[in-house]
Amino acid sequence: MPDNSHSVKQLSVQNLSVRFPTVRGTVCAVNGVSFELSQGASLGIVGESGSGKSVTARTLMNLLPRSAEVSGGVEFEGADVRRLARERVKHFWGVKMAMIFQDPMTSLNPVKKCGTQISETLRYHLKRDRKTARHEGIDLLNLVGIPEPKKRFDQYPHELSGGLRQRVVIAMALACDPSLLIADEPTTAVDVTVQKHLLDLLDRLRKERGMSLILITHDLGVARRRCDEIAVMYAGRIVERGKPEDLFEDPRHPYTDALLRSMPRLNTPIHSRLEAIGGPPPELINPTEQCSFAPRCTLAQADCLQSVPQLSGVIGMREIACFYPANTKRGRRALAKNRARGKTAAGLQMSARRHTSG
Amino acid sequence: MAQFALRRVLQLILVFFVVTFVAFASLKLVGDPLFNLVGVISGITEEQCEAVARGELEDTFTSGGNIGDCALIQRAKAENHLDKGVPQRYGIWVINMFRGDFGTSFVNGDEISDIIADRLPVSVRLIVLAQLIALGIAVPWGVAAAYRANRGFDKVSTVGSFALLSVPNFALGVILLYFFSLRWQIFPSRYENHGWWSEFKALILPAATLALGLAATYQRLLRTDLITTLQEDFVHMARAKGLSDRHIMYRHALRPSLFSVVTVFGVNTGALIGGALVVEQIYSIPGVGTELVEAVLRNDPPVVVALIAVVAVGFVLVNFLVDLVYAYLDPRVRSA
Amino acid sequence: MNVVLDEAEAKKLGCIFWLAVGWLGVLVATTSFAPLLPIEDPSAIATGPARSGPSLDNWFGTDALGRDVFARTVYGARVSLVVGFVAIAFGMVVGGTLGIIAGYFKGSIDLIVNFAFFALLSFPGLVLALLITSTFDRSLRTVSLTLAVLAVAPIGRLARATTLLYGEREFVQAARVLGARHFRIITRELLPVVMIPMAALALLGMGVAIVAEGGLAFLQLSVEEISWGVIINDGRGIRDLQENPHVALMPIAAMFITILSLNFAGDRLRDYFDVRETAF
Amino acid sequence: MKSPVYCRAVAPSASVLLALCLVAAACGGDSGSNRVNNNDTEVAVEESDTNNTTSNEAETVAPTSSAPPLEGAEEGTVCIGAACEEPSTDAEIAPEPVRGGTLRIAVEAEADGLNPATNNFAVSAYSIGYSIFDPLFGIDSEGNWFPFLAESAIPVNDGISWQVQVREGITFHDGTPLDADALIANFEAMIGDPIVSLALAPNFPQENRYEKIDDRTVQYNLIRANAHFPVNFTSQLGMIASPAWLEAAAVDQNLNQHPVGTGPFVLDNRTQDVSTRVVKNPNYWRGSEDVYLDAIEFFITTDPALAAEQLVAGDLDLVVTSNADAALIIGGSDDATAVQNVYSEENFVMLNSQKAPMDDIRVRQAITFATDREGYRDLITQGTEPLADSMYHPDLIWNNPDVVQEANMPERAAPLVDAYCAEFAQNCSDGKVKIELQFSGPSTLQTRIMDVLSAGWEAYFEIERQQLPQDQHIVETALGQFQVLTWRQFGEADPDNEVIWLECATATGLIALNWVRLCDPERDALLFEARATDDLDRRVEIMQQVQAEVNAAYTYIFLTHSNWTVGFRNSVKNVCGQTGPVDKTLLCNTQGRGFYHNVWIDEG
Repeated sequence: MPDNSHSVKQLSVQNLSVRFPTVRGTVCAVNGVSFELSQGASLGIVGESGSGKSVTARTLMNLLPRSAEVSGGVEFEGADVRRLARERVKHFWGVKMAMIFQDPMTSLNPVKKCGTQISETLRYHLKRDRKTARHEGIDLLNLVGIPEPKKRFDQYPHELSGGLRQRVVIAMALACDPSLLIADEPTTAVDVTVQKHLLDLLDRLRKERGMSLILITHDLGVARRRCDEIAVMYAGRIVERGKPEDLFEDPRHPYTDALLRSMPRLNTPIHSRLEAIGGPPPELINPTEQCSFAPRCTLAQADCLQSVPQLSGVIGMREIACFYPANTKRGRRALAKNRARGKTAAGLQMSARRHTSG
Repeated sequence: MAQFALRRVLQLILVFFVVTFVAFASLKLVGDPLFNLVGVISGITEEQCEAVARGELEDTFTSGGNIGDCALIQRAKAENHLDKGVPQRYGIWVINMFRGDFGTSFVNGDEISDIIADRLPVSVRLIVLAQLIALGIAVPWGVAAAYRANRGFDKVSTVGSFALLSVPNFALGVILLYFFSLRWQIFPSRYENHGWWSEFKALILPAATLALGLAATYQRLLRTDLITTLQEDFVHMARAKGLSDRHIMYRHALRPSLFSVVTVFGVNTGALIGGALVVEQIYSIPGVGTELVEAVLRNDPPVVVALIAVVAVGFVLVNFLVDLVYAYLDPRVRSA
Repeated sequence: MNVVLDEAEAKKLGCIFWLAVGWLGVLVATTSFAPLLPIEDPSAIATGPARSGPSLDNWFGTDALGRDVFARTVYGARVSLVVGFVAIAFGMVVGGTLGIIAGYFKGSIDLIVNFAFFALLSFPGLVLALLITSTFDRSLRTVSLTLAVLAVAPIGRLARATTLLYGEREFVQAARVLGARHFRIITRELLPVVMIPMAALALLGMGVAIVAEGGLAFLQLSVEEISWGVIINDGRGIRDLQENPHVALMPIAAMFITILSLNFAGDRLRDYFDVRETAF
Repeated sequence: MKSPVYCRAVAPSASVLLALCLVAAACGGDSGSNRVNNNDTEVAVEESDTNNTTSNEAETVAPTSSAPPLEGAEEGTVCIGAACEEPSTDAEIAPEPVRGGTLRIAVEAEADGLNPATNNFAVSAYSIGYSIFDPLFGIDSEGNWFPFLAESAIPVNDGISWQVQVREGITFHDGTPLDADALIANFEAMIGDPIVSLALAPNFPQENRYEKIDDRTVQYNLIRANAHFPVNFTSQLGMIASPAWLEAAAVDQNLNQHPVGTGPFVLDNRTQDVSTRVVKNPNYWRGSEDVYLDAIEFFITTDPALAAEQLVAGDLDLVVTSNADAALIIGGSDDATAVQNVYSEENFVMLNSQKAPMDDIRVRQAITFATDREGYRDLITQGTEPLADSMYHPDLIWNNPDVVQEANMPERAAPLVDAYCAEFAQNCSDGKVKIELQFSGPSTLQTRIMDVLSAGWEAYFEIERQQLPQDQHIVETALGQFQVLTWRQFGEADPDNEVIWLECATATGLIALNWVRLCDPERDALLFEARATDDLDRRVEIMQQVQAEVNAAYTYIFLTHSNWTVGFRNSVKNVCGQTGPVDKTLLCNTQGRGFYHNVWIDEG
């Protein structure tokens, strides 16, 4: 059994940047992302689509298209992951590190039996013979809580429900007993009821197997209970990082704040409007040197448009990248200033109806 | 599935009747098959026959003479039902057909069933070989092109496939024959069948002639579908599982990308049964296509109709097989 | 494996497209004004020594009867292009109409039309052409119409499939709900969208028709006029290939470049309008 | 290149006589020709003018009157290639034959059947036919007939009747004995066939055509005296088939594909349009040791040039062709030898004297004058064939050198056309005579021929081309439904065999073998006089007169003498050393009708 303590550093990402050259310009998908993950810990990466969370995950999994330009360092259990990728090392991804995807409907090959897709990994990486692989595959299906695993093993994905399919995907990812599992929006495509079951399953498996988990989601709520730590990403940067409780109780980055406001909560009045985040989505192509959230930020000031705020510690484990953090004095002042002006420094109209974050 | 099969069988029967009837009706227009039955005297008209009967005209040949040539014409017409209308003849033909009697050639009295038994296997072997070569080229080619879509190799191969698509197969056939058989004498220049090896050697060039164009077609289709498939999540999933690119291309992406290829494969195979005739002609291959052309040009209606029927049935059958292949390729089709 | 496809690139017609269109344009212009150009009479024999190679007098050399291959190739293009164009135009009008009607009204009309297409396809194409040309005559009209008949089914099937696809789309449904008449829906709503893939296919189909004409010429059943197929057939005898290969190769090259242009143009057009390659 | 089909369709239907013409015409230079009589004279003959040169030993054999008609034969038969030095006409001197092996021969068209009594034999059928059937009479290397299956042939009643006796003890492949009844059965089958009889019937009366004299002797009764009757039975008409098989084949047409004769080879297998294989007959009546080859395989290769290339490439052993391309390919190869023969039929344009505007001799003259023969020779035959001035090659004794084809003098055509058009404006347009040029197709070669001929005529004639399928072309020709077309015939070694195309009897009626339908009773009288006489000088005199009259009628525009080429790989030996019974060497390269039993293959 792997060491269950959280103190052993397993994954370290240093200043990771990913760029895609296109005809229209370079897309800066990830800009200097750094984080660490301890053995057996779980990290939630939260952000809207295009925030670079999936690209980060794919970088770890070596799933980027060839055209991607990657810089920075990724170290996993002492190994330089990017070098492994360059050297086309086999039996690393899928063995040490595994990943599951958002849509169980599409992440299973429709023309292959579920069982084959699981045992394939075993046979490919661990050189199991057909029979052993089958046994282990059925065990895995059993492990992820699929009823009648023997029958399911020989069924095609389209014969299974969405929830079951995602369990198959999880079984597939777990086949080689990876020490890190990256789950990219694992529950987005399934019912809310199924969602909980799946998250519970992941949680359970993580704990049982001492496996680390990176949970990528656009839904802060999903990350809240399941993660030891949450990193909020916006426009390819981590804008805020901290323990889930802290983040939820006391969001500091205006983006985190806005995200929370856009989330339905038990304690919000039933008929109150959920807030959408206004303004244009971030410009990823040839971004200018400014805080990328500034155009949408109700707190944005002139200096937000001058330079990029760096991630820095606030208290303890908490880090944010903002000149005018919300729920702080600076932030409140900035908001008041903008409100008085009727618009932010980036030109965003301050809507009258808008709740303040002051 | 049963309903599906039933519909296919119905379609088969309908196509059979429509195609053979059209062939029958249009053949009525083609020349005079009498020539093959009675020779030059077939040119004698009924009016002339009547005039001979009345003694107004000399008989066909003044010295020696073949008195009764007109009777001979009438008899030949009656024996071969040429004096009847198209629907009637068609009816007779169909009834005989279902009795297993395809009739005989007007020209040489050969049993048409023998002709089919002689010709069809050759054509089928040629087509199968051509398709195998085409797929053998197209699949790795398409995979390689899609693997690095829009990169150097893909761009070069796109030009290459278009070039292949644009070479008329008769030109290709003549060029290949000229160089590989006659100049360099690598392959025999004449069809021969002394055992499978000699036939195989004789069929390679014609098959290659057919295959190169097909390969380009398949490559284009496969490449497009593969590029689409490669953007599917399950491909990312497979990569995330750490499988090698090769494994993913062939074991995961290929099968779901074969639909267009299979469809065109079916259409082509059907069309090739009778459509390879130019290539068969160039390489003097005694296949269905050659025989069809010959039969049309020598006014041998029973042979033409029978062969067209064979081709049409073959076309429908192959397309039926293609449906089965769909079911193999995609389990979702099976349960649908 | 490219996850992110460069869509911007696919949305340009590209220089190859314009090159192809340029060649076709030059070809059409040259052949249209061929009689005005200072070239030999294509059927005049002994314009130079027989079977001589390319020279200043005879750019493409001469054939077995001493006819000027360049003049023949230019005049041959006229017939080949006309055959290709007529065949496809007819195929588009007839096949397109039938296909759209079938795809739009569905039901029994669709069943019948689709079956007719299927039956047409199951008839070996060249054999059908052979039957027709050996029955009637080998005039340009007959040959063009014969190939036109062959073009009906593939074009019709595409039109039908496209109509079926778009028939369910909102803009058509909306028109229906608004009470537009069938004719209006078909001509105003469906025709424009169906025309695009059909036009792309038509370009490719023209190439197919030109080759098919060559195939007929190979069986010596094509037009009596000079066409590329006729010239190639005339020059494809074994000895002609040895002694004067240019007779066959020059028109083959012209045909090749033309078909290549049609294919490229059609393909780029199809990409441009984002039409999937279809099975035809 | 020819496609396979066209020559083939012809074969079943036309009469033997028709066939020879039709193949000639329809397939032009690219297909073989077929002739009734084999006494061609292309091979060198020593004696040049002696009459009655019978070299037959058997005293019962009647002397032949088919005199060697050559004066300087060497020019006619040309051998090109490495194998030429080999003594080709004398098997005795030749090196020891290598036994065994299979000879691969290309034939240009498939025979629709191999029944000499019902199928019409073209070259390909002859090639296969002579391996399976022996003829009643053969033609020796000196051009004289000799008894083959027959023991003797004796004229009675001044040649109005002939008694033919067959050899003793010969049986067919199926065991049936060869006797008088077999001869009668064959004769009955042929005369009863509507097609084959066209070649036979004109020479026989309606009644009492034959009498059985004894078990081995049949007397044939003719319509008029013929001093050269046996030559008629050297061709298809002389091939004797098993009477039992003939009877069965009359009922089951398919049996025509499985011939039964007495020949040196027995049919092994046959795939229509692909190949026919015959194997050595172990019980051959002349002794199977005289048959060197184990088997012969005949392949249908419809494109003669391709066949020639295949020969050069080693995929074939022997090719018989009259195609210029093929001849040039074979001639240009070091691996093959060609034996060429230009004493064959003439290629000519034929004008129907019964159809307007060709019924007017001025138009016939005009088109003759306007014809570009040199263009035809240079562009179509590529110089492989010499220009022809009349129905006789200049080397033949029948030829009168003063009879010359008038062509390439277009200036003389203009006034004739003007005069005609002034009179018959309805047949003219723009001062040109409207004519219909009929040809058989589709055929590249035929189209080229039409292009070359039209180029010469265009100034005076408005030409409408009519391409017809070969069968229709023949029908219309036989029925006289044509104006102008190209054809190939004449060049018979014995001009007696040309009577059928010239006599009045065949010039009228629905079907006319005198295609141009020109009847001249005086000419008939001359022809029959020549037929009945043994006097060579008189015959030469008559035929030269006929020759001049034929040219003066302007119904034929002679173009070239066709050139028959037998090409074979250098490993193929003794092609011209085929022997018949009684120590006769058979005439070589008789327009493709080969005997191959004494050929051997020596790869060394």
